[in-house]
Amino acid sequence: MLDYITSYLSSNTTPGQAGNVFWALVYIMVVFGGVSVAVMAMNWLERKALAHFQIRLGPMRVGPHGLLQPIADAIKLLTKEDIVPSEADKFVFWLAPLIILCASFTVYIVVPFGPTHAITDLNIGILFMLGVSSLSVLGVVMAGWASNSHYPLIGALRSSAQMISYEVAMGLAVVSAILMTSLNATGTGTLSMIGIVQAQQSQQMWFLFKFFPLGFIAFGIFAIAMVAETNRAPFDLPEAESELTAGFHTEYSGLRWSLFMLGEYAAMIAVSSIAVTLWVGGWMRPFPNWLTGETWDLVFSLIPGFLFLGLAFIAFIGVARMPKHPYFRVQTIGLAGFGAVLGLIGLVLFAPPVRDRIQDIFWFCAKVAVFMYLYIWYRATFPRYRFDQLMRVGWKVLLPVSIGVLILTAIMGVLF
Amino acid sequence: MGDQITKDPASFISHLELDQPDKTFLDSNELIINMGPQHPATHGVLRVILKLDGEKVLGTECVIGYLHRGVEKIAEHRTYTMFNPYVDRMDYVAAVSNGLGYCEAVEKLMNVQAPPRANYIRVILTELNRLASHQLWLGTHALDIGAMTPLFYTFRDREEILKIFEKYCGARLTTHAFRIGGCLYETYDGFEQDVKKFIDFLPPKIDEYEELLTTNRIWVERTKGVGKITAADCVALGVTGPVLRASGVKWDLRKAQPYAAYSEFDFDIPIGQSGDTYDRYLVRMEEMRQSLRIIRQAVERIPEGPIMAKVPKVIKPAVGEIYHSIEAPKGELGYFIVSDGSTQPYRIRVRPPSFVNLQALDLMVRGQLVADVIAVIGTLDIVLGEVDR
Amino acid sequence: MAPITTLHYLVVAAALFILGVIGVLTRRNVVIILMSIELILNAVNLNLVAFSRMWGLHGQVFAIFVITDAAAEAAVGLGILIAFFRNKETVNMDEVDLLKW
Amino acid sequence: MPEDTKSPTPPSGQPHAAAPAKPAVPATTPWDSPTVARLKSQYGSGVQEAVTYLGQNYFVLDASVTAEALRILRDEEQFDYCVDITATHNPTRDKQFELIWILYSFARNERIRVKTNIADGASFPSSVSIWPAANWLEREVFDMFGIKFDGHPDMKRILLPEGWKGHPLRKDYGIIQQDQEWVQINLGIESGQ
Amino acid sequence: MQPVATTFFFYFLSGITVLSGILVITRNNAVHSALALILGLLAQAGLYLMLYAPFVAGVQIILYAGGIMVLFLFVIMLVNLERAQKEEQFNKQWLVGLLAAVALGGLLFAVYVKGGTLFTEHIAQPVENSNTQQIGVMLYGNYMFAFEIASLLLLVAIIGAVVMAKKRI
Repeated sequence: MLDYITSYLSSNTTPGQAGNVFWALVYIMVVFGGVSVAVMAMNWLERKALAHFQIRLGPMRVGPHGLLQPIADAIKLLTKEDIVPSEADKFVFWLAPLIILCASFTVYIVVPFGPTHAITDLNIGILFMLGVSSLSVLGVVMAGWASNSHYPLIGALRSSAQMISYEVAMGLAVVSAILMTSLNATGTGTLSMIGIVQAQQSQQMWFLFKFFPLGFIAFGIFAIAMVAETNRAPFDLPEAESELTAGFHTEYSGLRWSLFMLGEYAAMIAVSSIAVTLWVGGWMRPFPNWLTGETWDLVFSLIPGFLFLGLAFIAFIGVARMPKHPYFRVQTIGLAGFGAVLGLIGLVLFAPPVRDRIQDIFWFCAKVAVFMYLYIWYRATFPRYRFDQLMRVGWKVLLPVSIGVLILTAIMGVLF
Repeated sequence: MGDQITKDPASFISHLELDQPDKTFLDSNELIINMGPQHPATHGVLRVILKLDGEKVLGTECVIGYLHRGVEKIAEHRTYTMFNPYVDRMDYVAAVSNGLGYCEAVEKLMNVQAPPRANYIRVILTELNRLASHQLWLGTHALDIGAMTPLFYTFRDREEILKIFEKYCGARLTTHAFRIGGCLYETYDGFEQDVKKFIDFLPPKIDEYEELLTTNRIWVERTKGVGKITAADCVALGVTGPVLRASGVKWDLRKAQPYAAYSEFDFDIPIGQSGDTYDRYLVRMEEMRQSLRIIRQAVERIPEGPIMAKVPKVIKPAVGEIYHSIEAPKGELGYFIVSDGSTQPYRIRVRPPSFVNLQALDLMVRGQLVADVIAVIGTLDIVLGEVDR
Repeated sequence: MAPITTLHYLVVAAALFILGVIGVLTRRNVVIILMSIELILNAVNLNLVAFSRMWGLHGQVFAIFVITDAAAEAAVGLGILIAFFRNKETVNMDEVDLLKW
Repeated sequence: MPEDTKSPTPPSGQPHAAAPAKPAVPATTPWDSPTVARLKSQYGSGVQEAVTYLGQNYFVLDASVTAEALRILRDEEQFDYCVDITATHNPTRDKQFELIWILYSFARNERIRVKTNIADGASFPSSVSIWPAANWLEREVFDMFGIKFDGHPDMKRILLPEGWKGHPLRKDYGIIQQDQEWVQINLGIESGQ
Repeated sequence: MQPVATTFFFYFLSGITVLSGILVITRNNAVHSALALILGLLAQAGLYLMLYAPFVAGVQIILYAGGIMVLFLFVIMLVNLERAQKEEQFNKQWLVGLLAAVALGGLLFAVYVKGGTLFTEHIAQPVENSNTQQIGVMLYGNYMFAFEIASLLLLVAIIGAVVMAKKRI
């Protein structure tokens, strides 16, 4: 049994491919736990960042700087009354949030946090991700229909039309990236998520800069389409607060509503990780071919530790700036503790064995975090598109452009 | 301008045939949706019944009156002085303008005139109030269209105006700043500095709002060509204020029939060309700048002197009637007062700009999409307190 | 348990096929009939893929073609359904008894 | 009507510094203009009064000619903007209701009022076909006074709910009066007060 | 990849497939039917995975479950079927249909029993790792013409669906 567990560690592959159930389960738990934590952190960060965009402070009361706000929210949502409209289709109403949640969490099976840090590496990885994430449309449609009310229905119709439309452009943009993976000696590409990153590694270039500006345009299309896919601003028509109150989840409350939110944020992280994998080099550290050599490797491997130490430092500044009043004592201690934990993590990350293992995961998460920040930035900046404009952008701009990019990429691939 | 209404008058009204049974999307293509009275984008308790063909609006019907408080009836049972605070509650985001219109109407009826210093104070406060009203409009309008951030920016800056109000008369929203015959309060120490500081403070902030919106592609797409209304239709429907000006009519009561001290100031009337939501946005933004110009002139030239005309303790206008209107932030705000010689008005009729402007909603949104209804309600800048009175 | 052979898959496919046939023959609702047709196509697909395990990838390629056909069929079928519903306000198969609208 | 005491004082000519303790009571003066002349030549005695009060001009027309005169005012005198339509209630008079149109001409920058008296229960031709703006304004007059407008496309209450009994701005309607029955049925409470 | 618990997963997935098939043809509410069908399709995608056909499984999920079934749900929501739900669900020839199905089932069963030996033991080398590449090569090689015809078919279907569903052309 112990052999079974340890044998994986010596193998150089993902637990799914190694067929090691134990490590697969461990990875599943770690990834899903990590994603749940990330969603909660994202919730807090979005509120804080958005607030600072809007010259507010955001949550400040629950914990130091509102750090415990997501937990308070979770408790509030869990204990809230769960209302099911009397005319609703109970079963479908119950099922819809679960489908969205499952769809957006299942895709993490193939997300490659590192060359071996994925639950499994499917041969059809990217296809699987697109397919499973497209299943969340079902949840949206079901939620809108089951609520038996006008606003959710319109929201669901809008949302499904939107998601289906942008899936097309998104798929074509993805195809042009996949096409780039086939530009090697054998001429065969791959759909595997790990394979795609490895292709970028072997071609010594992020696909973002491949055939400039083709890769860039394809990435841009994907970046727009992924915002639309996840129903976020400025494409948040299905949830357009001012028009449809809350779109397809108008009638949901409490726990079920929180499942929608959980699913939405998880989907955001998921599509961002697709973008990172396809165009921005996945787990690769910046400039792996330019800044080579031992020294640079060391420098880049120290960055995670320094980042956490920096965060710890910021936390301690916050501690120093806390009002010196008995009322704030608990908060001050809490923030200091938080800073200490961050610093400890930073120190642990300096340890050579940890440093080497955690690097890939760190760079992957850092890249995803940039996308997450973009999501927040969009939300603070842009007004909302109108439905016909949204459709026009999807079908008349993104789709032709993505087809053109695909054809040009193919031509370039043949020529060079 | 001045041209005949070529349209069929019936085309200004849509008939919804609400008694038809509600059908599915497909068979009749028609869907009746109730927007409001509890809806985040109807700015209060406006209920709009929308008849939709998919997302396209076939017709609307406004159901109003949820906030009806019978202000005109109350007026008949209050003395002239007692009624003064009530007018603040109509257009509660532009309470100072309301008070100005009422006080001037009663003064006119009594044939007295407020002293020049009072008039200058009135102009300063009213223009500050116009700024506050436009800022509130901008924030909520942008929020309706999905841009969250301007709301907070405008509220931050509106706060400065409210602080001046608070310092001047103790109230922030329903100020009751003016009295019949002038102003009750002399300006506080540092009033002029505060106002001057504010005038220097706001222009960069207006640039900031414009930076977020004016050239924002999505904003332009959402507002350009949306809710168009021609000048002829505006006149026919009695629409006034920025909506009329955005259609290209250079008409502002502050210039056309100057009241208070407006004839002494130099300012422009911004106009638009196409009468769409984007033009109305630009017109209001420019109006904010012009307001600042007026305030600057007023605060620099504010004369010394009494602030209250000689009015009797008990206000008892002679038998007669008067109509006086001012340019409120939303349009022409008129007061028609009939006096029977007693201490109480015999009848007060308020001509609310929002009420009349709201009539144009149907014409402006017909044939547009649901999302445009939101934009148009926002751009009409209605306040339900004033619509329902 | 016995190892799973191709025959096992074929039995499942046959069961699906029969269910689909029953659906097509007995239901009145056009939408459900269309869904039953999807069931039949899926049974075919399952057969093809099961055989492809025996004889190489041709079956899988065919399965992809069948899925393509299913998409086309669903699109046109549902289009007809919508047109029909708009004119007759019903989705019942046995009321489609006139060759005109 | 005690409005004949003192000579008229134009408000603009009055210096504010020297405002008298008791303001001069203004009086009506006859109003002379081409508009008045046109209407007078057209309707003769239909134009009951054409006067200026405090610098504001108004007509009092006979109810029978008013609708036509309004059209003439718009078509030929360029009063293209209907500012307001309202009414007052004078229970003591024979013709209880006074209907008031406030009109404005953009071309001439001039505001006038047209007034006419009608009896209780009488209806009046709607002016929606002249100014579409009259739509809601007339509905409000109907709502508040119970004056029906013939030919109005949508004559129903606007501020008060459908089915409310009584017209609040009539003088015989008390200030705390309400439609008890409506309140009980629709709001489910005993009284709205 | 080493398959794990193949037998269990086969019976589990095929059980779901058949059960959801039964639900599809028996539910009154078309939405429930569609949901059951989606479940069946997903289970079938699992079966494809077990048959070393990951690409078909992926296509099944992305096209069937994510595309076609959303279309179905869309249409069901558009044609408000509440009235249809209260009506008789099965037509008059249900007995005939049942008989036909039983006959068909008997036939298939007979074939399987008789031909049991035909289908047993010839398992080609599973080629999962390069499955997608091989299918791609085949699609653009052996089946080029069929592929083009399929794309033409899809084009015709798009135009046909638009023409059918449009109110006024």
